[in-house]
Amino acid sequence: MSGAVPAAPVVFDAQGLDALIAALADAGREVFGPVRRDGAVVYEEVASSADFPKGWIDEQSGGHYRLRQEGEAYFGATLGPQGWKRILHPPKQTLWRTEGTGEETKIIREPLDETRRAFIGARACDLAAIAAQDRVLIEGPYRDPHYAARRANLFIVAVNCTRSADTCFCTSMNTGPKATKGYDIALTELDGGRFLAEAASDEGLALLATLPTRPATTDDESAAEAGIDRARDQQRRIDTEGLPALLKERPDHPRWSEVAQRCLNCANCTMVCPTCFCTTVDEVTSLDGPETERVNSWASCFTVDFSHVHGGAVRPGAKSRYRQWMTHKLATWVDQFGEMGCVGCGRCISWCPVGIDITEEAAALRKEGG
Amino acid sequence: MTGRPRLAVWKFSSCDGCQLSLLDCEDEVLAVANAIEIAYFPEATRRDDDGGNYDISFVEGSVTTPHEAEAIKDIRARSTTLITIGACATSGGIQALKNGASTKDFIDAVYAHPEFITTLDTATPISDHVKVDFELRGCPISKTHLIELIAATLAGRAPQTPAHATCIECKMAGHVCVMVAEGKPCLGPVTHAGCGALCPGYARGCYGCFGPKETPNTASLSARLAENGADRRQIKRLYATFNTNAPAFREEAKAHD
Amino acid sequence: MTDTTIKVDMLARVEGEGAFKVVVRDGRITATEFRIFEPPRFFEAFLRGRDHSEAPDITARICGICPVAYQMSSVQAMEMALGVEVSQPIKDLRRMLYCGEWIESHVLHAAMLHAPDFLGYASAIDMANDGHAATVKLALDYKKIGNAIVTLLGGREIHPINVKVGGWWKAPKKRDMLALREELMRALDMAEAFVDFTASLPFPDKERDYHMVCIEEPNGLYPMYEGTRLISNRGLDIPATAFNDHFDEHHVKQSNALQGRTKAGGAYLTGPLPRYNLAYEKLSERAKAAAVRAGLGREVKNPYRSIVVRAVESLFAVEEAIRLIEDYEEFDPAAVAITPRAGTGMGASEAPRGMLFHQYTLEEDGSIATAQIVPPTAQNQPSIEEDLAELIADELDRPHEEIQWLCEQTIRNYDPCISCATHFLDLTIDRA
Amino acid sequence: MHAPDPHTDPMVPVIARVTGRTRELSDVVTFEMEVEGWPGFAPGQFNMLSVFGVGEIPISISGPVSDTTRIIHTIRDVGPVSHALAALSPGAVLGLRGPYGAPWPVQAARGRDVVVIAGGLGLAPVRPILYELMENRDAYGKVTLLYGARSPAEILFEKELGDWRSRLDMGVEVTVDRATNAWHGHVGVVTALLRGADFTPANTTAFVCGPEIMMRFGADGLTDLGVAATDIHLSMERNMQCGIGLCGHCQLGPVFVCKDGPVFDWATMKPLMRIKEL
Ligand SMILES: Cc1cc2nc3c(=O)[nH]c(=O)nc-3n(C[C@H](O)[C@H](O)[C@H](O)COP(=O)(O)OP(=O)(O)OC[C@H]3O[C@@H](n4cnc5c(N)ncnc54)[C@H](O)[C@@H]3O)c2cc1C
Ligand code: SF4
Ligand code: SF4
Ligand code: SF4
Repeated sequence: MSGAVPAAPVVFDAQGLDALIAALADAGREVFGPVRRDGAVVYEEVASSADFPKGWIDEQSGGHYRLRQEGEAYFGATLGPQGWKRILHPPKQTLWRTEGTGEETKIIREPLDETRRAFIGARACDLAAIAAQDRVLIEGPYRDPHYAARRANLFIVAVNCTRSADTCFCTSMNTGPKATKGYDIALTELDGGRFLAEAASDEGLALLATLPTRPATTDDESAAEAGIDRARDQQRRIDTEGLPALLKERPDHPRWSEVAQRCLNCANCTMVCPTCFCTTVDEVTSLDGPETERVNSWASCFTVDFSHVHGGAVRPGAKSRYRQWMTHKLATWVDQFGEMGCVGCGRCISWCPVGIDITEEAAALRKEGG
Repeated sequence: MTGRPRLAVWKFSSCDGCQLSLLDCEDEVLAVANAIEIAYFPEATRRDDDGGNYDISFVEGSVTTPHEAEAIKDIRARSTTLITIGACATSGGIQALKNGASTKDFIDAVYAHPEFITTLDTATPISDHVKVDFELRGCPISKTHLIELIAATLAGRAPQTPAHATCIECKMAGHVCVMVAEGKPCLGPVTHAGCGALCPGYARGCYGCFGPKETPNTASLSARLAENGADRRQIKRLYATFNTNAPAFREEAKAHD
Repeated sequence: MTDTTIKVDMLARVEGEGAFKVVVRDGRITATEFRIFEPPRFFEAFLRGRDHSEAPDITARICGICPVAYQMSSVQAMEMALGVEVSQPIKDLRRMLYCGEWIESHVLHAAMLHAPDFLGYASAIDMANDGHAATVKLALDYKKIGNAIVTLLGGREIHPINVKVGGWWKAPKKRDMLALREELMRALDMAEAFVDFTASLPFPDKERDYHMVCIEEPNGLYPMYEGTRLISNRGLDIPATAFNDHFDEHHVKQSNALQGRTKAGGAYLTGPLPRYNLAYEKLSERAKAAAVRAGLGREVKNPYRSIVVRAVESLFAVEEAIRLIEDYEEFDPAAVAITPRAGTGMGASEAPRGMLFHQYTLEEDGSIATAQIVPPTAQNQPSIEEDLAELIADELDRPHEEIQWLCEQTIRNYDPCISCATHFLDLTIDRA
Repeated sequence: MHAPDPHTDPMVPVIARVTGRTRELSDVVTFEMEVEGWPGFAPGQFNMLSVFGVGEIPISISGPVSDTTRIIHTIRDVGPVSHALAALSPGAVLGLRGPYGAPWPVQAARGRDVVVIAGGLGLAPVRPILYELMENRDAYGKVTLLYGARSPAEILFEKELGDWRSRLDMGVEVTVDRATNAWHGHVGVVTALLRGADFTPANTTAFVCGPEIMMRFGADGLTDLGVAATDIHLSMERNMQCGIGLCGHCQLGPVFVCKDGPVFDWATMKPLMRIKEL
């Protein structure tokens, strides 16, 4: 994704979409996009536009997610349970293994995954989340080379949202619903299975040029903007003004205890959160040889083990674990990385089995009372 | 432990499934037999208990008879490390459903000559009777855990059998949450990880084989199950199954009597 | 050796805890006793009041080695009680799941638990360490295929989670089935080799004239999943629902265990021998050929050769699973809808070690009013005792240790699954 | 053996070799080890040490900065990894990543009085400070070491403490929580020794290391005497899986203990340490 490439938007139809997938595949990329599985939209490999959940939309609220048939759109369903994190920062990553024993021990680093991939259908909040993980895993003093390798080989076709779920609040977080950076091509779905496409990288531009397109008209462009505006209007809001300072100043607000009564400390919110990056390193040994392996796995600040030090956990209580999560997302992330760790995707709201709602909790914590 | 540690496998009231897991490790069982001396394992070998000491004892099953209550003490005395395997041994197992019920009624229901039955009124975990060094959860245990436990014990590290929620495994496996996406009751949020979130992967809710997780918030989950349409009896049954005697589940079931 | 008692207090290499005693007076066997001291676990009692939908998961816990059998008999009984008919694809998958259990359980028993008897080892591990490593390795690899079937369809090898009253929770993906087919194709050679291995064992030359009982399937298939009728080599031919009219569970004073007998009081045999003898024609050609090569006649009355029959049945199960995969198409929904109602239902299927009968009555709300579970080992118990009396009678001048081992081997012919002590009695009172 | 190459694959350790081992206490061992291409370290930094097959943990470097070849660690056997480490003998190999973390700002204290307060094993991470002070004694003002151990039997580096105590240019006081009959020294918490110590608060830099509660009392005591919060430095301990800011475990509110610390000043820590279970 080099250089901003100002180029006039073009329009293509479903055939163009298939041509796009084919062109990406021809370029040696594994192409991922939304598909319908087990009652939800998940990001998996796609072969053609027929794999997309055309005509399905999602209904989301606290602890609730349903797909139903409505309309004709390919990208009518907004966000699935898990973001692109699964692919870029997978649940398990081998780091290295040993060979031989004693003096002869050799450390073999795990080869980097340099598969060329393309994502089709990343939303603006997804792009913001990827950027947030970049900041942690690539742009810090040390980088995660596995993540960096996957990232370096990634091509992103973003899709601007023309409808929002009830749980979306990207507008409040300034991350969407329109993609503004971090993509190669951005699509906006228009009526009748047509797409307005804009390239933002040389590779994206070159690719668009190979597709059967026509230049976009002003009507196309205003229809696209209208769709995005509609999505913006459908959203809930969270008031972020002064929120970081406020959260940090109120570690003993009674609301934390109240939410701890409801929170299952099941960690779903951190698992589905597209910016949560935490991992634990585990040792894997075999029974019949000296070889050992170090494997990194997703971890969550909702577990007791997460804060284990000799003598016990730092955060044994459910209250302090919920507080860590929410404060990290909305407050301390700013100290650490200069922006909030929440992109407003709302996944933590939908996929919390008991429907705990970060926007509602933030609002409650604003109220004095503790 | 000098040389290969000596292993004994003991059975109390149970279905045999957990010790069978050892034989189900087709790829590893011979390696296990090389790494440790399988000194007593009546399910697999005719070799008698020699009355000596064992470095590691795996204990399957719960204590349900006066004889078992005595036997476990002797086993403890002869074992350096005593590890319970499975829900029966760690929480009492399904047979603990008789706890609280009238054993006499149960006997009458099943047997023609109740007077011949010698049994305790309860099925209790091994840890109610003797000190247990490590507990492996599950009904049945996961064979990956079993191998991990043996490998970790041999390597001198703590086995990785985290006590967090099944939901973590569920999300790591990429399953779609059946509770959120389908409204099915799922015990995953209060259940100890270990199975790899099998049930949600098969489109059903977790039924709690691995027993309560660390700091389980069963009350909050029950409230949600009720909102989703489960009645008190269903909720009670959910908790009162394979780990019915695990305190957190027992209390929650009782709250729905 | 005139007066002696051969006694084994802890019978090894069986599932669960059993013991036996043979009393010899004046050179004659005067009493035999096969006892099961597996503590009672009261399944039939605590099933009462549970929901019908819980039966497959709960009854699976009766036995860790044949949980599928419990699930299969219980879902059929429940579906009958609820008046639902499941589709053929649902039944086919259940049969395939059963194939997995047969392979895994038969091979485990034959190779790991029973073969050491024939070869004079304490365990399969000793066998492996003493020149039989290749055979044990073969058996483990082969058994793993059985487990792979159960794992794909059921979720895990022990206490599978995918079986549901009305069908399945989730039907497998065709591509996963096809991948499994590849493994099964590779297993065919192992299956053949395993038959040949069992055939190579030295067999005591003994036969008995058993009353052999097994289920009959409605569609001409080898007896396994769907027992609509019960048949025997002595002319029994009844609907499975009439089980309780023809069989009883006696409470015999001497042994103090519930024992399955015919109403006339006779012992009967269930398991591989009856299935083979009564349904030989329904085996695949390849399985029949393997049986011939293994020296099995059209009729097998030597109980020690049950180990060969198990190997033949396992080969059959591999082929059967392949056939079922080839016929498989994904289906959705994976289960038929259930409306609770009062009713009574029975289910009979063939666990690897014999016929397993379930009967339930349900209340209006679909909860269980009564449960009856008759496991194969309960049914075979009288037969086991008769075997001990008859098959050992002319071996009494052999050394004690040899007789004892022969007795154990004889009991292990049955692959008795003692943990299924749904209602075996504790026999401590009999020790006097 | 290859030189640490932190930017290409910072989670992959290099092979280190144990060259020396000294038993300090019944459960504490000091190791010397070497690594090819060791870049040296600053006082207060730590390494991630790996025992193959067991695991990896953070351990502070307890040797002198001036020793550029030997890497010295003092380890208490408390759990699986530290136990396996403590069992290593000379010749053994282990994995090493580091050095990591923000150091004690010792050099910045030149020209000032220095107070070092350590509790228990906390003496190990501050030992590099003491070496620096001794080696460049003239560069500093008055130097005070206050050390507390649970009992006389648990006094770490006893011989060195004796040597330092016999120097005239340094005040060394040792206290124990529980005395034995043979003990004639101070009894009680280490912070109580502050009152008798000789330093000019306004011109003092303090380094504090030990259990969290002791550090809190120590820092409060120093503040009460007039030492500025920005001149009091503590070394924090949190769970660390990576040591380099990627794993998230060591967060303490807004900071990562591994990369922003482990050494922090009291101005930063005071508001954070006030919060329960942060
Ligand atoms: C910056 C820093 C410097 C340290 N310096 C020293 C030192 O010089 N000497 C010394 O003896 N100890 C030191 N420790 C503490 C030491 O790291 C722990 O005692 C050690 O991690 C315990 O691991 P274990 O496996 O032996 O035991 P357990 O307590 O059973 O720990 C199990 C696992 O939890 C994690 N863990 C537990 N405690 C900690 C911890 N405090 N920090 C990070 N991870 C932890 C590790 O992954 C460990 O393997 C230091 C800790 C930190 C953070
Ligand atoms: S919220 Fe928790 S899991 Fe997520 S990044 Fe922060 S500390 Fe890690
Ligand atoms: S907020 Fe919800 S999803 Fe997150 S840990 Fe609590 S209950 Fe689980
Ligand atoms: S399906 Fe169950 S285990 Fe999985 S995330 Fe949902 S509640 Fe948790």
